[in-house]
Amino acid sequence: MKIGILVSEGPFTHQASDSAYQFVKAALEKGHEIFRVFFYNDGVNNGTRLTVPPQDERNIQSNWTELAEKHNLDLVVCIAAAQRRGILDENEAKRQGKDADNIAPGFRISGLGQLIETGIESDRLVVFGD
Amino acid sequence: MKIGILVSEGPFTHQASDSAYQFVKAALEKGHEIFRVFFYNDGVNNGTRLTVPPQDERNIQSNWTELAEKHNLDLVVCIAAAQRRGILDENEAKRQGKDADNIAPGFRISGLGQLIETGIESDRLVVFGD
Amino acid sequence: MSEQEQEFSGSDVQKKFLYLNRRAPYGTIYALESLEVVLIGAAFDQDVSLAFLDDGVYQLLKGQDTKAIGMKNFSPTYRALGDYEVTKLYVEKESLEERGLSIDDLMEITYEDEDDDWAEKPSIQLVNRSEFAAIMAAQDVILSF
Amino acid sequence: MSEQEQEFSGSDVQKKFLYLNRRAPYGTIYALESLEVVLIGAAFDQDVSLAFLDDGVYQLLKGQDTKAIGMKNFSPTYRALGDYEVTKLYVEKESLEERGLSIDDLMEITYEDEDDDWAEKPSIQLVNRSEFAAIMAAQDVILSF
Amino acid sequence: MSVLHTVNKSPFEKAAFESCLKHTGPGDAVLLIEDGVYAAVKGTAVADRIAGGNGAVSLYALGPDLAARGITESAVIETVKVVDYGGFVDLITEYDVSQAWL
Amino acid sequence: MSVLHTVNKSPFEKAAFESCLKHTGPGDAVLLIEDGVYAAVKGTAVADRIAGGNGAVSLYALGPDLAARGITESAVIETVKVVDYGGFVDLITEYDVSQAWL
Repeated sequence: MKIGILVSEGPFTHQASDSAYQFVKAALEKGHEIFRVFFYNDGVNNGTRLTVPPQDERNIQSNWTELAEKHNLDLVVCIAAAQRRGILDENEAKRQGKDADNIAPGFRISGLGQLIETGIESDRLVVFGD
Repeated sequence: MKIGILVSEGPFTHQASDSAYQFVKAALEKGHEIFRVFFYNDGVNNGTRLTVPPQDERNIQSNWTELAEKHNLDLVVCIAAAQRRGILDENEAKRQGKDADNIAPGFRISGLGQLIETGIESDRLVVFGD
Repeated sequence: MSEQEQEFSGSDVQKKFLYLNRRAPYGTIYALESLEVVLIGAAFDQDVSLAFLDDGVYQLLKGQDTKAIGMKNFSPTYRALGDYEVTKLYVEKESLEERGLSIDDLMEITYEDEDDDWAEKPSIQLVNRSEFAAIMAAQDVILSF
Repeated sequence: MSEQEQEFSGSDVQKKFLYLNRRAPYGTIYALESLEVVLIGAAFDQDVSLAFLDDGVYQLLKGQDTKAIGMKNFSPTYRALGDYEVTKLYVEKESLEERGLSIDDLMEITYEDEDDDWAEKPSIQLVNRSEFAAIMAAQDVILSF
Repeated sequence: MSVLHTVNKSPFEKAAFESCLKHTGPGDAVLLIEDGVYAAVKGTAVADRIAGGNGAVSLYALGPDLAARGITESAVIETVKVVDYGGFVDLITEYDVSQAWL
Repeated sequence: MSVLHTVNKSPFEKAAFESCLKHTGPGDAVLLIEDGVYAAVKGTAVADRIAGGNGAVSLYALGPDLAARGITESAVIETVKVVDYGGFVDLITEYDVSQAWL
C-alpha cells in the first residue's frame, strides 16, 4: 500500500517523531511504499541540521535523513509552519533576508498543498502528534 | 521584588511564551525586577533569529529581544536543551563543528545552573509551560 | 500552490477529507494551523468536512477579543469558509452541552448554495455524539489537530 | 557549571527546592529534562525534594526497557540520586492506587545516611494526597515539569 | 506559607485542574490562565467543582485570556475574581510560592 | 468502512482516551500507543472502561511502548491484543481510515 505520514511535533519533546520513524521503518520492511512524510506544526523542527543531541541518545534528525537516503523518502517541511519556527533552506533564507539557514539534508521545504496531495495520493494517512 | 521566570515551551505552539512576556511586561511596569528569564525544554526555540512569522502576527522572538534591550533583561537559553533542539550561538557552532548558528540578539546560551541560581536569587519563580 | 491546484483540478480523484478539531484556540496553535490547512486544501476540489468536538467547539465561540493577549484573533476566518466552498461544519451537541453552551453562543457561519439559487444557508450542523462514528467511518482521510 | 558551584557553595542562602513531576516518561521529555535539572541542581547545596504525583509516579516503575522504541532508558538515574545527596522522593499514595500500583512496583531507591553511620535507607516516602498541600506550602521554589 | 496555584489547561481536556483542586491547602489561591479559564465559566459540567468548592481557597481568572476566548465577565462564576496581568503579578508577590499545574 | 482509532495519551492525564471510546462504531478498533498504553493495564481506575467495554470494538496496545514503560504483558487486560510496529502497520492497512485522538 501507499502510506502517507503526518508528523506534528518536534524532536525529543514528544514521542510523535520517534513513533512515526519506527512506523515508517516497519512499513518499509513490510514492502509498503511511503508516499511522503509531511512535517507540520512543531514537526518542522525535526528538519534542522543544527541539533547536537547527547552522544548516548538517538539523533532524530539524522535518523530521518539516513532513512530518507536509504529508501528515497520524500521528507517535506511545511513552509508556513517553518517560517513561524525558524526553519529555513538556502533559498528561503535569501528571500527572507536571513543570514543563515538550518535545513537538514534529505528534507525539503514546500507548501501545505503537499499535505493535501499526500492525503489524495496515499491509500492511508497516519497522523503522529501530541 | 526580584522575580525569576521559567519558560518551558517554544513560540507559537503553546501560549506559554506569550503569557510569560505579558507577565514580565506587567511586572516591570509595577517596578519589580526580573532577575532572569530562563528558557528550558522547547522554550529554547524562542531564541532563534531565523523565524519569519506572518506579518499580521506578533513576532515572539523580537518581542523578547526588544524587551530585553529596553530593560536590560537577562534571557538565558539552556545549553543542554538547546543542543537537542538545534539552537546554537557562534561559539557553540564552532565547538560542535556546525556551519551555522541561529541565536537571536539579546539571548545567551548557558548552563542549567543558571536556572538554579534564578531560584536561589529570586524572591519568586514563575513557571510558564504546557 | 497554483501549480498543484492546476495539477489536481484536472484529476478525477475526489476524496472525503475530515478535519477533526478537538482543541481550544489560543492556548495552543493547533486550531489556527488546522484552519490554514483547510484554506489551502480548499483549492483541491475535494469533499471537505470539518468536525468540532470536545474543546474544539470553543473555536467557534462568538465575541473573541485577543487584544490584551497580543495574539491575532483568527475567528473571523471561520466565517469566510463559505467563500472557499467549505460548507460542512459538524459540531457535537454533547460537547457544547458539557461546556454550558448552545448553538446561539457560536458565530453565525453561512454559505451561498449554488444549487439553490445562491440561497444563504447555515454551515454549522449540530450532530449527536452517536452519529460521529458514522461520519468518521465515511471518510477517506481524517486530519486531526 | 563548576564556576557557579564555587560561587554558591560559599553562599549561606539555602532554599527549599521542590521538583514536582506529574508526567509519564518517554511520551514526553519532561521527566528526563526534569531529572537533568535535579542532577545539576544537586551541586548547589540546597534543600532538595522531589515529588511524584499523577502520571509522575510512572517514572519510577521497575523494569523499563526502551530498546524497541529506540530511546534511552533513563530510569537507572533515579537510583543514582542518593549519590547526589538527593534523598527525599515523595510519592503520592492515591496516584499509585488509581493506577493499580503499589510501592512494590517501583524501583528500589536508597541512600546512605551520613548522620547514621552511612546506613542504607529508602529514598521513597509514600505521602497521602492530603499531606501534599503542606509539602508544597513549605517550599521556597517549586519547579514543575 | 501560602501557595498560588496556576492552571493553564482546559478542565475538559486535562486532569491538571482537578489535580490542582485536590492539592490546595487553606489560605492558598488558584489562578486560571490560558485555556484554564474555561473552568471559570458558569453552567458547565465542571462548574460545581469551583462553585461548590473549598471556601478556604481564593479563585482568580485572567481577564485577557477570558476575553480572547469570547467569555464575558457575566459568564464567570461569582466566586471567581477576574484580574489582569498586573493582578497576576500582584498575586505572585502576595503568595509565598507558586506552583504551575502544567 | 471501519476506523482504526489511535490514542497516545495517558487516560489519567487527558480526555483523549475517554473521548475516543465514546466515538467508536461497530467494527472499529482502538490501538493504544505511547502514553496511551497505560489504559491497557489491569486494575487501574479506568480499566473497566476497556474490560467492560463495547465488545464490537477490537483493542490493541503497542508492545514496544508497554515494555519501555515497564508494563509486562501479564499486566495487560486480557481483551487487549499486544502488537509490535509491524502489527501497527498491518492494522493501518486492514482498517479503511485512521483517526488519531491527540
